[in-house]
Parts: sequence; structure tokens; C-alpha cells
Amino acid sequence: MEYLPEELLICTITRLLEGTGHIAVGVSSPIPGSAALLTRALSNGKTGVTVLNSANLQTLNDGAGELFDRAAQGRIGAFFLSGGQIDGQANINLVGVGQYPQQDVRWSGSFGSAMLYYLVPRVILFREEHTRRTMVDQVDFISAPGTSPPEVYRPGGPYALVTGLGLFHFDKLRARFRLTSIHPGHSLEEILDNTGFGFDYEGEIPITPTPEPDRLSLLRGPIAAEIADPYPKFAAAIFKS
Amino acid sequence: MEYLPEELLICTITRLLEGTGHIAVGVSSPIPGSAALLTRALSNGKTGVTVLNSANLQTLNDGAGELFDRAAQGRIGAFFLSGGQIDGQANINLVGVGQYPQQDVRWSGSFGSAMLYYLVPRVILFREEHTRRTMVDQVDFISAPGTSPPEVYRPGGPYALVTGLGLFHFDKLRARFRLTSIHPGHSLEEILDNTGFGFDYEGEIPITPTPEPDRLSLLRGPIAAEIADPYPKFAAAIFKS
Amino acid sequence: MILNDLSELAARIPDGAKIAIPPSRSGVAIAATHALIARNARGLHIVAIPTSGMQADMLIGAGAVQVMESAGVTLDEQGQAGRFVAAVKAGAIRLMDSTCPALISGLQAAEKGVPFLPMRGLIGSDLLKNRPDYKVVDNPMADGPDPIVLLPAIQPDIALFHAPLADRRGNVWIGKARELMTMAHAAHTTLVTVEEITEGDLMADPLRAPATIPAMYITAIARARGGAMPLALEGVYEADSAALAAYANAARTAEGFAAWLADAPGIAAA
Amino acid sequence: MILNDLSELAARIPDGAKIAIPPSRSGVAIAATHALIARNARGLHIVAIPTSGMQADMLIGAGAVQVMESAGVTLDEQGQAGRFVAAVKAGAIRLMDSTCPALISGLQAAEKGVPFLPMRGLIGSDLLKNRPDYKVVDNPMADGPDPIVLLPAIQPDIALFHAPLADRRGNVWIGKARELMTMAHAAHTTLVTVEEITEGDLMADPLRAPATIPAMYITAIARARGGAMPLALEGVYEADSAALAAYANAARTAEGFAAWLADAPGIAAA
Repeated sequence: MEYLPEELLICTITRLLEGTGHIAVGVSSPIPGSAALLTRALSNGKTGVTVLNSANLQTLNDGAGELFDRAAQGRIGAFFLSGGQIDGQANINLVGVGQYPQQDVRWSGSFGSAMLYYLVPRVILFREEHTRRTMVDQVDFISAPGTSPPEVYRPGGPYALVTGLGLFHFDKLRARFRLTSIHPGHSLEEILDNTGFGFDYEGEIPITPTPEPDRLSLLRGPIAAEIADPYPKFAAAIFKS
Repeated sequence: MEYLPEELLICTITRLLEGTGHIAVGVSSPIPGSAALLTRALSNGKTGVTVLNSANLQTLNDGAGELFDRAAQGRIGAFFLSGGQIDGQANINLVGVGQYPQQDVRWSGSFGSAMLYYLVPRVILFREEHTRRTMVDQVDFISAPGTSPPEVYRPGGPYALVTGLGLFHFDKLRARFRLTSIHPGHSLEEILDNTGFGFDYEGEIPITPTPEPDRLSLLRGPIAAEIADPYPKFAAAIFKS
Repeated sequence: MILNDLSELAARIPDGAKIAIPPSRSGVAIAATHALIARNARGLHIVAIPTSGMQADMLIGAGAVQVMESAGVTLDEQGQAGRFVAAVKAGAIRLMDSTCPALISGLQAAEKGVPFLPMRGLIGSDLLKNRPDYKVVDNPMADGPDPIVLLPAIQPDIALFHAPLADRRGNVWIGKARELMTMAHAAHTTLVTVEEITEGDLMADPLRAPATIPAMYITAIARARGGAMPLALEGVYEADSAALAAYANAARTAEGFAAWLADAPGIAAA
Repeated sequence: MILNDLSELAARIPDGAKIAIPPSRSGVAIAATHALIARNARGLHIVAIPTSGMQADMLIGAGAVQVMESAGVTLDEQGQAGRFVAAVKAGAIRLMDSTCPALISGLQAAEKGVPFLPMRGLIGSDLLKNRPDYKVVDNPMADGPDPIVLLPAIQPDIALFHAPLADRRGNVWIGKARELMTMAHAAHTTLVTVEEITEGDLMADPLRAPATIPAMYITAIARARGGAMPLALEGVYEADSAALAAYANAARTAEGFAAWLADAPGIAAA
């Protein structure tokens, strides 16, 4: 079955979300949002989803702090973070490039990352652009660190990193990424060339499975309709809905 | 003009409330509540009133904590507290008599006193029964202390004590009450006989002014109607309304 | 999840549970309390948010309570809570006396998933002296000495209350009784009785949604018409003063309370 | 108090004020922001609760901002906030970068009248490193070492936002945008623009009252039809994507922004 690169990413993320009780999705996250909704559709009612800034896909009604309270209450099993820069220790930078505060490149800011990255058990880092610009040896500004010393309260943290080239899992004890699979059409050499940090890999690295046809059908049908609520442009462009 | 003892107390408390921006009244406080409403009626729109557990005399809609938040925000100028026991340092006891916790006499509990007594600038202690049972040398349990060491954050505290026999003001520096006036029909000797704590007084002690006729009219008219919302029995018994 | 009856709801409250209950005007689950007594609950830790009355007194009278954490137990205009007072004098319950804002702040700490919240007040009181779990620290934000009390988070096992309206998705409308929202956010399990169950979606109604507890915080709901009686339910019914006075009078003695309980409306009929 | 127009409202915001503003979907007072720019405000300390977009960018572009305290400034789907980015690069504003829950907790500390609230997270971030006002202490409730961040209270001089409905008594209905309630509780002065002013009493309406800010927290209200446009106002109007895109495009350069501002709807017509 033919598929788009976005559909591969959605299905890859969906496999990482299996078994999650409740998944929260931040702003500007159509691919993670689609994966969360697909997970819910496959979960037989076991998985709930909150998509921020959507009219129908969230039930927040206690102000801008409620999502963070929910995370702190342990009610959120998975969340997505990204970064203008992500480094090999899973530190993320949402603030900018250069010497803070008067930086050469300034992004929006850290949003909820400096809390959610600590408290949500399964944080999935997602950044489609996989280059030495985004995957760096050391971030210029730590919006939220990938690991913390043992005395720091941290039930959550990075679980995996999904990019346009491949899938990595994060080893908290070693504080290093391990390459799990390479997306179809790409190679280890390409990933090594485009990654600014060192990472672990072993032997023959699997190819990321292509989207399961039944999941693709779900995605292009009911999920496309749901994701059009917060992301109408994305739904129109990818799913022609 | 003829008046009831309750009306004397209401008018005495009203004089203590003049100029207050916002007055809050706790549960089971019909006399302080009437005084607060009379103060509002006389204030030309400058004084607001919140009467807890009333349908129309409060605007609390953020849960059981809102009143305390308001006090902590500095939005409440005056509040009333009472005590099963009140002592000469203005310590109040709302918990019980005897050795805590298995006491011989147990009252309801401290309610909000252990916060409001610290934060509301003008706390008026009101206890109609003035005997050696209620006005004691030292309370058996300090629900909230009358004074605090200088390093303790305490913008509020006791301002006056109104009983069935007289009016006292509290001197925070000396941590002692001073007898301000004796209610009509009572005497210094009666007060001394019935007070378990030492207090200051000087020279000829004034008689508490009798209720001003215009205020009595207000009280028996519009205020009686207002106070009937939270305290229908009281309004019926005192104001025949 | 909509349960069939109150006994199913009571069955979800294990012996020894820490149960948060609301004050007398905010939706007290009296009918569910009868069911809890009928199932012979024992060893409960009751946390009043921040005070209680008839409900706590009933549970204490029935021997269901081991720990009473509150800022006040009172029957209001009807006077003393007789079973509470008797249990205190007999040393039959452990007291965790506090002050209203401390209980609310403790609950809010659990809502926010933090180990404590600070509060002004309490210093120099015998409340503080009897609460070794309350800590006094020097405010690190201040220049000079500035002692301040830290209150540990109160995370209830169960939040139990009564509300006017729920829907079949599990959303519960609470009106102005906002402390019920905090209770549901903070508690591990939230059990609710309601007057009515609507077919609609309360979260989709722009007027109801802001005062609705989303279903994700609600564990189970049971229908109980008049479930707060004889206490008031704001906007639905007033308190029944005669019934409250009868309770207050009965609760003065163990025998009176036992007789009152035997005469109380049966669980099946609730 | 109901004001005659937005210039009266803007006149109540002094230069140098610390102003709390809501996120882009919660009722942003864009029309009032035009009035504030028209009165040539200077030296403002903007506190986003917890993020901002077009509103902060406009004020920064107009040279009104000295300090920007937020967890993010973004035009969302329209991309970067051009004037914000330019001001950062030029060092023209002082940044107090933070994370969403820290800003909300700071505001809640002011609401509760306490000097700080604790929060999990932040430790090891460069946010914390750049915020000497945030303190790390050892959790006194823990048995072992347990560092935790304390956030100082954020008390705004002014809370400024837009809401669907007010009444003549000064009550303001906010729907689900509950952060506006916290802002009004925490701020010294609360200024609100509204779509409509009703003759009734919102606090007496059982459906509206739970989501109404009582008049005692509201300093002044001005009517501004479409006062959040081109941003959305939940339940009233959607965002105007074309107008937002036009703004985003214009704000890429100082000249573009100046031209956009000159073309913006006049204050008198707002």
C-alpha cells in the first residue's frame, strides 16, 4: 500500500504509544496528534487523548494550569516534545541559538517542557528535520535536560526520538540514544552524516516497518476527520479530507 | 428610643467597623452580620460585605478556599472571631476545655481562625457571654494566638472585644485588653467579677453609647430584611421581620 | 461509569480509606453515607474540605471512623455534633485538627502534584503544636527571618460528594461548589451521587462546561434523588431544618443515634 | 465601573506597570492593546499567563515593553513573532524566560497571598540558571535529599483581558478560560474589555455564576465589540487566519510593522 512520509511517522509513533492510558498532545503537533488518535482508536477504550487548543479533543476547563496539574497527578502517560536543537543526552532547546539572552536565532520559548519532561513517563521527542543543525552535540540552551541526578524527583523523561530518518530509543542510565530502526529509503550512513551527536547502534539495524494497511485505512478515514478539528490544513494536505 | 441588648451590640460593633473597605462575616454570626450590613448601609457604597453561607450576601464562587485567598490578598478589612474561651492576651480557643485531644468539653473546631486572625487587619472578637467561663486567664487550647513575635508575618490581629457587658480595645504592644466602655446597666465591678483575665482601665469609664435612633430605624427596616437571608430565626426574633 | 445503586458505590470504598468530603452546603452525599454505614465500613480516615457536620457525625456514630481530619465538625444552627463530641471525649477517634485554609491548601498541593504548599498563619497555635506533619521553615524569598508553615499534600484515596447533574459520559456538573473540582483533581478515586443523569454532553454545553468535572476525573456515578437530604443542595433544595433538628437531638446519645439510624430511609429506596 | 471607551481603559495602565495577559485563545484584549499603543505606553513588564503571541509582539514592536516574562511568544500556525525575535536579537527587551506551569504557579502564589509555590521540574535547565529569583531548596517533607524549586509570587499591577459578557454591576463572565479568574484574583487592578454588557446580574444566574468573576475583583470594564480580533474568542468568533497571516508577514520588519499599525482600525472605531 502506498503511503506518505507523514503516514510512516504517524504509524511509527503509534507503535511507541501502545498501552498508554492517556496521551496529551501540545500545540502545532499534527503528526503526534494523529498518532495519539490512532492509538486511541486501536485501544478499545483504554486510551484517552487530549489535544491542546482543539475544540473537541480536550476536556480542559480549569485554566492554563490544568494540563500541568494532570501531568503532576500522574494522569498523563505520554507527551511529545520537540526542539530547535536536540542533543545526544536528550537535552532539548526551544529557546534559541547562540549566547543567551541576546541570541542570533530566537525561537518561541520553552513552553511546558521544563515540567512535563520530568513528570510524564513516556515523552517522545519528535523532530522531522534530521540534520546537524537540529541534532547537535550539545544544545546552546537547555530548556529541559534529558536526564537528572538520582536525587531529583523525575518519574518521567525521554523514551524515544522519532525523526524523518529513523527511530531512536533513549537509554536513561547511559544517557545516550540507541538507533532502533532506519526509515525505508534511508541508510545508517545518511543518519551518521546528519547527526551531530554520538549514538549507539548494533549489528544490522532494522528498517522501520511500513504502515500497516488496516491502520492506514483508519488514519485516512475516521482519524483524518478527527485531526481536522485542530489541524484543518494538515488534514487537507495529507489525507485530502 | 427603646432598644434590645442585641441592638446595642450591633450598634457598638458598627462603630468599630467604620471606614472598612470590605467586611467578611463567618457562619453563625447574626449580630456581627447585622453590624456589617448596617456599616455598609451607612458607607455610601464604600463598604462591601460578604456573609458566609448566605444566598445573596456573598459572591464567593471559587470554592471553600476563596474567602481565605481574599483575606491573604488583603481584600478583607474586617472579620469577626469568637471563642469558647478568650484570654487576656487575646488568644482564642474554639477547640475545647481540658487536656487535648481527649478533652472534657469539645467544641466544633478552629475553622479559619488560625489564618484569618493573622491576616485580617481589624478582627473583632465577639462573645455575648461574659463570664469567668468564657473570659479566662489562659485558654486551654490556642486555636489562634492574639499576638505573634515580630518576625512572624502578621498584618492582622485583634482590634476589639465586644461582650454582653462592655467593649474592650486590644493593645498589641502590651498584649492586653483595655476596657473602653461599659454597656448601660452594667458596672466595672460586674465586669471585674466576671473576667478571668487582668485588663487595663483608667479613671471614669464611659458608658457605651445607646443606639442612634436613625441607625435603629435602618436596622429594623432594610437591614432586618437583609439579615433574614442567612439568619431568618434571628431576624424574626429580634426585628419581628 | 454509571452504577446501578448506592451499595455498588459504597462497595468501592474500602475499609481504612482516606475519604475527602465537602462542607455542608456543597453537596454532601448523605444517601451514599447511609450505604457506607450499611456495608459496615471501618477504619476510615475522613478529611473534611474543610469542615463537616451531619455526614462525619453519622460515620463516627456508626463506628466507621478512625481518624477525623478537619477544621470543624458542627451541626451549624442545630448545635454540637453529638457523636463527634462523644467520640472525642471517649478517645475513640484520632483527631487531626486544623484550620480551613490549611486543609484546602493541602488538597491543592495534591492537585498540583507537589509535596507541600505554604500558608500564612498557624504559627503559635496549638493546632500547629499538635501537627508534627506541618513544618515551619524560613521563607527563602525573604531578606530577613520570616517563618512560614508548609502543609503536606493531602491526597485522598476517595473523594465522595453529591451533585445536581451528570451525563452518561461521566461528566458531573457542580455549579459554584468549586471545591468539588479540586477534590476530584486531587483524589485517586472520585465517587459521585447525582440528582439527575442527562442524555446530553455537559462538556459540550457552553454554559455548563465551565462548572463541569470532566469524566476523566470521575470514577463512578450513582443516581440518588435527594441524595444530600436533609442537607441543602444549592439551587435544587433547601435544608430540612426539622429533620436536621431531629438528627441533632437523636445524636446526643448513642441510643438515640442507633434508633435514628434504624429509622433512616432504607438504602434500596434511596 | 463601566468606562466610556478604550482610551479611558488605556489611561489606567501606567508606564512601567507589570501587566498579566492571557494566552491567545483565552480572551486577548487586542483592541485595548491598540489603545495602549496609541497612548504611547512605555516600560511595561509583560507577564504572559503563560504564553503570548500577537499581543506581546504588538507591544514590543511599538516599543512599549521593557521586560518580557513568558514561557513562549509565538504566532502559532503563522510562525515566529517577528517583533519579539527582533527585540531579542537587538537586546531591546529584558527576558524572563520560564516554563508554563511556573508562571501559573507564581500567579497562584499571589492569588493565595503566599510568597512562593513549589514546582517539580526546572532543575538542570538553563531557565533555572537564568532566574536567580527561583530558589532550589531541599523538600522538608522528604526523608532523603529531594531538591525542589520554589517560585516567587507574581503579583501583577494590572490584569488585562477580553471576555464575552459583563453586567452593569461589574461582574464578568469568562466561560472556560479559568486562568482569567486567577489573574483577576492575583492582580492589584483588573481591566476588562467585553463583547456585550447585559442588564441582568450574572452572579444571580445559576448557569453563568460559576464562570463569572465577581465585581469585587474587577476595577473597570469597557465595551469592545470584536475586542480580541483577529484572535479567537471561544464561543463567540473564530480566529481570522488571513488577518493573522497579514500581521505575521508585516511584523517581520520594523517598517512592515509600522505600516500595519498605521493601517490598523482606529481606536475610536473599536
